[in-house]
Amino acid sequence: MAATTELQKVTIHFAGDSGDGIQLAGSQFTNTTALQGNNLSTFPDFPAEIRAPTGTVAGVSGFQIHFGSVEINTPGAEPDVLVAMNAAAFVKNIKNLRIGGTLIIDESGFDKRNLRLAKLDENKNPLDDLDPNDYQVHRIEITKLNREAVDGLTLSNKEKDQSRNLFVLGLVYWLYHREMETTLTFLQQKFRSNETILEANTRALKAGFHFGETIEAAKRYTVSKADLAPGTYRNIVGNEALGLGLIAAGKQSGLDLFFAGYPITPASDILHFLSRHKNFGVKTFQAEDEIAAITAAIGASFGGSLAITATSGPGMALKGEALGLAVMLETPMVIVNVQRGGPSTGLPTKTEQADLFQALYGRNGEAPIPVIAAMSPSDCFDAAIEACKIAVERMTPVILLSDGFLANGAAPWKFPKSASLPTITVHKATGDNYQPYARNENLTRQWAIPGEAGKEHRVGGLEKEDITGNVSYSASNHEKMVKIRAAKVENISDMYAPLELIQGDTTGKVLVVGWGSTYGASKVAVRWAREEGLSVSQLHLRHLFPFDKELGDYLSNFENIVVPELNNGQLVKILKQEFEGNIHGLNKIQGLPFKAKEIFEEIRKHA
Amino acid sequence: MAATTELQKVTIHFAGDSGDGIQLAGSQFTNTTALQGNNLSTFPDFPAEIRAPTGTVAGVSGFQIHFGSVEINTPGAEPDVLVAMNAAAFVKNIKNLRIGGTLIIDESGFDKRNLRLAKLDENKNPLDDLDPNDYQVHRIEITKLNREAVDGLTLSNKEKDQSRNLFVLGLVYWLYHREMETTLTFLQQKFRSNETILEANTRALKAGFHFGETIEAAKRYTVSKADLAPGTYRNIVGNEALGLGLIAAGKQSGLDLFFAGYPITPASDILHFLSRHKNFGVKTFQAEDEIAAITAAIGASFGGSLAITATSGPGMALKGEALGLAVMLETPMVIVNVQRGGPSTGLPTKTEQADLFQALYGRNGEAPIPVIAAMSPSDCFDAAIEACKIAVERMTPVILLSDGFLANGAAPWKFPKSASLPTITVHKATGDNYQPYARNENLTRQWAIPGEAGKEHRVGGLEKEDITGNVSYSASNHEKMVKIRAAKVENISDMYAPLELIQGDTTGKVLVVGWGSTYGASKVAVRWAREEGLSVSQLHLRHLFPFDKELGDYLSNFENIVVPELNNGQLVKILKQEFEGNIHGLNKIQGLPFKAKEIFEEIRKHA
Amino acid sequence: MSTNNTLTAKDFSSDQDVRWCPGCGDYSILKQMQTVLPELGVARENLVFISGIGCSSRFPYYMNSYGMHSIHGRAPSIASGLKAANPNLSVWVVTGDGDGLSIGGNQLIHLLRRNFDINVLLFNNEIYGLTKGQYSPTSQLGIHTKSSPLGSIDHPFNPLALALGAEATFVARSMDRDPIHMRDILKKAHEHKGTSFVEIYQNCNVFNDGAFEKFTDKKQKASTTLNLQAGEPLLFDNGEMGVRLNGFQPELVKLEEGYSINELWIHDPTDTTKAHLLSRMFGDDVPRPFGVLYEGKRFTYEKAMQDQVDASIKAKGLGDLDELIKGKNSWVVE
Amino acid sequence: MSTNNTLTAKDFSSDQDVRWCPGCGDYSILKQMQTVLPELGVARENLVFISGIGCSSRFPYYMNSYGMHSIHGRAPSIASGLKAANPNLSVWVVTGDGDGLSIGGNQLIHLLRRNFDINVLLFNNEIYGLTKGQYSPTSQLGIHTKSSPLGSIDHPFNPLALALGAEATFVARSMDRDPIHMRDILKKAHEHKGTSFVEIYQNCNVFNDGAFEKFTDKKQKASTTLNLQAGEPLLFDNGEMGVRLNGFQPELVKLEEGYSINELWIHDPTDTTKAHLLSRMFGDDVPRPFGVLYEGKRFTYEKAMQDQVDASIKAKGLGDLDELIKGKNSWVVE
Ligand SMILES: Cc1ncc(C[n+]2csc(CCOP(=O)(O)OP(=O)(O)O)c2C)c(N)n1
Ligand SMILES: Cc1ncc(C[n+]2csc(CCOP(=O)(O)OP(=O)(O)O)c2C)c(N)n1
Ligand code: SF4
Ligand code: SF4
Ligand SMILES: [Mg+2]
Ligand SMILES: [Mg+2]
Repeated sequence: MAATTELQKVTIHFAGDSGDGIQLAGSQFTNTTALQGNNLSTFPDFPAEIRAPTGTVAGVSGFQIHFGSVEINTPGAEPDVLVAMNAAAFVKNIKNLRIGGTLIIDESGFDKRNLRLAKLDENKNPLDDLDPNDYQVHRIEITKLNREAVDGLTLSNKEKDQSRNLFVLGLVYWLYHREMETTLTFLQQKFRSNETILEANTRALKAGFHFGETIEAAKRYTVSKADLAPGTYRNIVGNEALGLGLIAAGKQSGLDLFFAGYPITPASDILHFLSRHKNFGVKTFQAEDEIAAITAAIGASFGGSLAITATSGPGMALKGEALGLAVMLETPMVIVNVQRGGPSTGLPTKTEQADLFQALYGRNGEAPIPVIAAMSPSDCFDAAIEACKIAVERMTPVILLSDGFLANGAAPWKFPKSASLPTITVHKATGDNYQPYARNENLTRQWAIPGEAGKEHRVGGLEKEDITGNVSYSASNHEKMVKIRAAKVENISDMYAPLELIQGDTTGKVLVVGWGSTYGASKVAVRWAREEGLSVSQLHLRHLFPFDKELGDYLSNFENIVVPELNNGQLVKILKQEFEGNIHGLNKIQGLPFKAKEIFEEIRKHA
Repeated sequence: MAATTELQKVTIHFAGDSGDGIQLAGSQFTNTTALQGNNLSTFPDFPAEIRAPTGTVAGVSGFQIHFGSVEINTPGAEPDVLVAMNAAAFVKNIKNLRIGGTLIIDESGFDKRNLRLAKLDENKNPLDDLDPNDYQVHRIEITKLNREAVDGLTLSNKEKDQSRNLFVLGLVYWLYHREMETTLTFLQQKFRSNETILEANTRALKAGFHFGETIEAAKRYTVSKADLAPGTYRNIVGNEALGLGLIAAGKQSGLDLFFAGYPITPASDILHFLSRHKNFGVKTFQAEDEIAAITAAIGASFGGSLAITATSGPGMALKGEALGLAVMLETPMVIVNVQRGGPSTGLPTKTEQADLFQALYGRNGEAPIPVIAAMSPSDCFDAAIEACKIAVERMTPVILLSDGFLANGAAPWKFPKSASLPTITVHKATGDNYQPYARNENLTRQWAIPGEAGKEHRVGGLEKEDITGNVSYSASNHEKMVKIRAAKVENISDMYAPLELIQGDTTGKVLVVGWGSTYGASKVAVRWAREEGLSVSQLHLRHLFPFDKELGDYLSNFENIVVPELNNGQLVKILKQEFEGNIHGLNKIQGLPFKAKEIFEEIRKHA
Repeated sequence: MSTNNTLTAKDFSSDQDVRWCPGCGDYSILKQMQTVLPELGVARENLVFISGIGCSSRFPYYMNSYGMHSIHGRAPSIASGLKAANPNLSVWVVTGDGDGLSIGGNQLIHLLRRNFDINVLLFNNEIYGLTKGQYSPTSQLGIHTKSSPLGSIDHPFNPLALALGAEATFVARSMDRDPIHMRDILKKAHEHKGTSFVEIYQNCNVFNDGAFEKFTDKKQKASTTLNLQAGEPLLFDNGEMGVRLNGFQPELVKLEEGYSINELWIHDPTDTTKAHLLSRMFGDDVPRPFGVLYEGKRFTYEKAMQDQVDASIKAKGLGDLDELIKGKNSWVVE
Repeated sequence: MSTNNTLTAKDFSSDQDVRWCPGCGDYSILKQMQTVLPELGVARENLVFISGIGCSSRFPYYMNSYGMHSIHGRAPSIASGLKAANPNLSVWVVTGDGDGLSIGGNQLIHLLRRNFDINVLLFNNEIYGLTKGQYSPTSQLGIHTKSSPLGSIDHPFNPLALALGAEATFVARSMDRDPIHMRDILKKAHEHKGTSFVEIYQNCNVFNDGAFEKFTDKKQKASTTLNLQAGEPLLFDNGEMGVRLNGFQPELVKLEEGYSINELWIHDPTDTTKAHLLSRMFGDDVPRPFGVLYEGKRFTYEKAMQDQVDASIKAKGLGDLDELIKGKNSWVVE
């Protein structure tokens, strides 16, 4: 029997054809691992096509998980284990596999046809060229073995092969001492209406697991429970956390949640999630386009709901005009942009942070809208609540930025009790002589909702007179209103919790300032740098507009500011508008998240 | 007989109900004055309603003209003459009239009803309160006199009164020694199908003119011909100049002009103008919305036309997504934004410069598009040609910014001969092995147009592979393409004429850096400041993105940079992204152009 | 301070100055709306007017109710969101031929398909008024306007045919110059449960004067218009002429020439095919039908939406936030 | 290097790998298009495919012609601009039920109204394929999808009825599983001068498998589909059943029960009312019509546009730029 080695952390990359069920295997491994108490972070990466051409590199679907007993902030850089179901998956990923790592191969994915499709010489199996000292290679006839495992079931070969992912999952479970329980339960749920398929998948999983015993693997590994803070945990992906946050905000504000969206990758899952939870009083509206979605939300907001719309970059571009209306109406709503690779249709299934400029400036006239960003899958929950809180308490549209990496990435989440969530106070109109554009001390106007007698009033997109809200073409009133709207949004920074460093001292050589999904990679990079003794600190911005009041002070205490972004330099430009100092952009525009190493190296340059 | 005084320059403000024909009187005065050889600048200012409520301040339509024998760069600040056809027009404008100025009043516009509508005490004629030392007041029964003038024609009183504007125009013509010829010819054209109306208007004009003799005006004035550079001149408004520039660019490039637009104030006149000139091979397409307009233009561009679309802020907001596609396609087109007061519907008939951010950033992803701005009505012609030249020669969409002030403002124009216009070279695909995304030294790709055999190819909004243009999801290719697109646009500054100061030395205390329609007011302000001996220079940016290469050098040679803008501070922020120094914004957000004095005072603060 | 049932037209008039050109057909529509409202029994606080942009779209400012003058073409979606949020409101969309059929075409057809209980009043003046006179998607072919100096080459929409094609459940036509007719139609639109699409011919006396004179002019009206009444024969020309169906072909017949009233087409607004035929009576050779062309029954969207919420609560119980946050697979670290 | 007339289907196939799911109905449509093209006599360089976004919209990549895979819903406008710029091109729009009827509804109806000579192929799979399975504006009421887990409450469009309501001059329906029929319709669409609107039932075997099985399944097909041929009686069920008109009401009759073929409805695609009736044969109780439901004649937009340019040149002479710049009122300063 193989000996078991204890590891602190492991990165596994599952890769195969998009039809191979890689995402399912990955997410099952994730759930099981989470339940076994490890810390983890994942990164699913799949083609834009529903079924990209079989066997080609373009058709490879990947799922990477990084898990451990220690803190885990990124999905890992160089995998320790690569599972490659065919030649294309091998070609695409082998360069990343750590030297000394484990390679698990389905031999049947390396026949002539597969080699050709992967644009390799069909007469030369690249596996034969691997230096046995480089990797631990398991070349397994998975397809064949799996067919044997499900033998006797009345299934076509094609159907039989569809359970191969479970076979390989079983094997990896065995290798890393995972329990099969969670997945078995999951399969029972999923295939409850088809016993044969259920049986096939169950058998495949178990066969893979037991096959572990037979392979010449020298070792098995185990990864102890992470030393997580005490509490109750669950595993969560960003889009689900975001949806949960919206439902929570509905509850906290006492408002009905109204969500309008038009499907778009990678935002659609928010719509899907909410549409499954109507018993929370949630109404979901699949609109005919993004313009209809945001304007339906405006209507619902006018009608007194907590109104939300979610989209991605191209859809956001269509919402610009309506955002201007929301600014004029000063009505609460949240607009979520789950960013993806642009410009235009771009790289629809890849991640990017290139819509910050659009969020800040993508509409006509002076139309300030608060912009906040989530920084991890579970943070999508908090960010959603904060966005709603700002929107409702300050009567304004709020833009919430997420991205493809957060949307689909998973991490354990020490979730809160609902009793501990922030309260959200609705600014309802009171008193007799309602003036729609009268304001309180922080410049917020009162919300009078159709159905309330005596508060009938008209709003609209033309400039409006201060206090009364009547249409006004007065020159001085216009300037006044532009300034009031700007000041009102500026004031929102009053609501923020104090800005705090993530790591390091308040003064030093380098400050890494990130936003959004770069959080994890920055955290690791800064930790490494500090472990090397470099004078580095980390700040991470939830609030892109308006900035935290303390931001300037922080920046002024460092010699160099490094701003990692998955774009061509956007926050870095915005910072330069307002602050002095040596502000350096670190930019990656590859549709992929940062590796900690990339940030670490940039830190080195400036420390 | 009244004595004649020679003046260097005069500002006249015509004001009345929007139904009073003020715009017609103003533009007639302008044309006549232009033909008499004066320099001039105009500013029409009218309500958003087609016919705003009669007699109210909101319903006042105004037209201001500043003309002289000296250089004229703005429509003037405090008028020397105010023509007020009713009480509301008086109330709205009297505060601007220069002390010592002339006030021409239609008495019948000050009856109880009119006083009430102007929100005045109906029992107190404000004219009675005027200090006779303040102004030269002509209280005239214009309505009555005019009815007498047209007596005998078979017209209703309402119809008769519709010629009052000609009466008052005649009077002002007399006062300023203008010839009636141009207007008489114009009337003959306009009313050729209705002799009675023609007769009424002709009589009214003449009656007004002759009435001049009878009033107790102590003086008449004359304004000599301006000392303009030799050449042939005409009078032009910005939108017409822009349309002319587009037609000229079509000719210079040898491409058919295709214009698609959806009507919107203040851009519609470009569509109107072009639709009248189909004999230039121009095709105009009134689309169902702005998205259809820009995408039709994209289609026409793909089809080999010089494709243009024009709109204003809210329409521009709708074009964001398609702009991204144009960036990906790298296809030539020009998108004109004639800016107006925002946000949202805002102040549709007022001017503003608040869409600069939107032009630069209003779309998803990294989508750089060159942005240029026109700075005077006649400069709209040159700016349009330059926009087309950049678009065609560098295969890129180009955004051209104008604004409501330029669009409707008039000025004399020493127009060029077509032979002297810039050439525009089309980058047609040549050779056999066409690669849609192969590039020349300045990174421009070749244009292969449907109909050319052997160059069939597919383009689209997904990221494309370098050179081949095939769809590519490759990480490194994406980064490469984002950088190539950025570099390609950066390169465009190679095409610019050297950036030159408008006035002043290359080093000093204050540099005024403007863009767009603030040109004239800045010019006057800097001239005044220099006359006072202040160390001030003026730079004016045609190119907002990419900037002129020399810009940084200019900025670094001044202690203070003052940036006047009709917005809440946009160029000023962009400058700070790239340049150091004491950069100060001077912002006016009133839907009105700057007065030279406002800029002058800001200069003083920093000089 | 809830409004009671003794309201008058004046109670629905806001304090804002009405800013249409003198003589504009919009005045009459406003007046009829204000006049008919007291009869409808809608409390002022439950009444909402949503409009887009255009002369017509200024309508909400003049109504003493809740209202929104929104952006160009999107009133149908705003109204949908509003109605979804609060099904108890009486929601009216006011739009123009440009606002509703040009830029807002998509929003309009999807509203009709979904059948929210919203009343859409499309003021058709066959021109863009607010932008000063360009042709619209309903303008006559060949019309000379600012943007079509050589004549429009755009084949116009037939708004009612489009609405029927888009699954509308209530389709009617009225005109600014016939107050009694308009009040009747407004009332019927209000009563219909589902989206009511009402096209109102409205004269823009500044940019397209007389576009509908043929139908509104006292002298011509009798012979150019067909007043539809459910269950009644199609008569015009003061009862002297009638419409009969010859197979599919509407045929104009003179009653005195021996045709009996019994042979005439009896108006049945629930018949989709006949509604189609009526919508296509659109040429110069036939009288133009006014009234309710079609009224069908279909569930309203807001109700189906609310029903799913209610059913879901019934089936799963009112959502427990803590349970939801916890999910199905959680674990405890101690 | 102009292409000649001896092209084959293969010449229209590009070098790009086709990226639809195995079994997707899109393959068949692609194949029929490539097969029929050589017969149409369009040179490859004059052929352009414009699409929006969706699985279906990847079509242009696979055609060896000019092509654009544009943005969601806007292919009709892009094609309009292209056709206006060069009326000699053969322009095809490929769109989906989401692309063409959801986000792109406005662009589509305005294209139909204007009647550019463009062929629109709407691949209707009653689902959003590319975004992985949400219901679309043509999905069946009650369908359970990712975004409608409790069943869709959206009353769907009837695409052909909508097209007719939007003034389409050519309206047809075909299906992915009937190559011969599809080729015939593609040819007819090409031949029609004006906008040809072709709805093609297309199976999405991943997210909405079997949506049209009823019509494509060999066994059921005969009784569920009605193959329209101009001038021919409406027969189905292998000629055993026919459709006759009882007034307005299409009535299904068994021929052997004494109904003669002469009593049947003879298909006349130029009859707008009958086209309307055919478009409304949409329920489960009647066979679904396939073929050209309607073909009418109207001038094309691009021709009218070009005519105005030509007429203007004829009337005023080819524009003289210097004259235009000079304007009517200029003066000389010396
Ligand atoms: C996005 C956008 N595009 C264009 C406009 C300009 N615009 C305002 S109203 C209008 C058309 C109005 O026509 P219609 O709806 O028929 O209303 P009417 O004025 O005739 O009542 C247009 C094009 C706008 N306000 N917003
Ligand atoms: C502006 C915008 N919104 C949303 C999307 C996402 N999206 C891509 S295709 C699609 C729908 C596709 O449905 P359909 O047109 O029926 O094509 P199919 O995939 O079914 O062939 C959607 C919503 C997008 N690409 N762009
Ligand atoms: S322009 Fe026409 S539609 Fe608009 S207010 Fe005037 S008359 Fe009415
Ligand atoms: S998802 Fe459906 S429509 Fe899209 S390629 Fe696959 S089978 Fe075809
Ligand atoms: Mg109109
Ligand atoms: Mg589809």
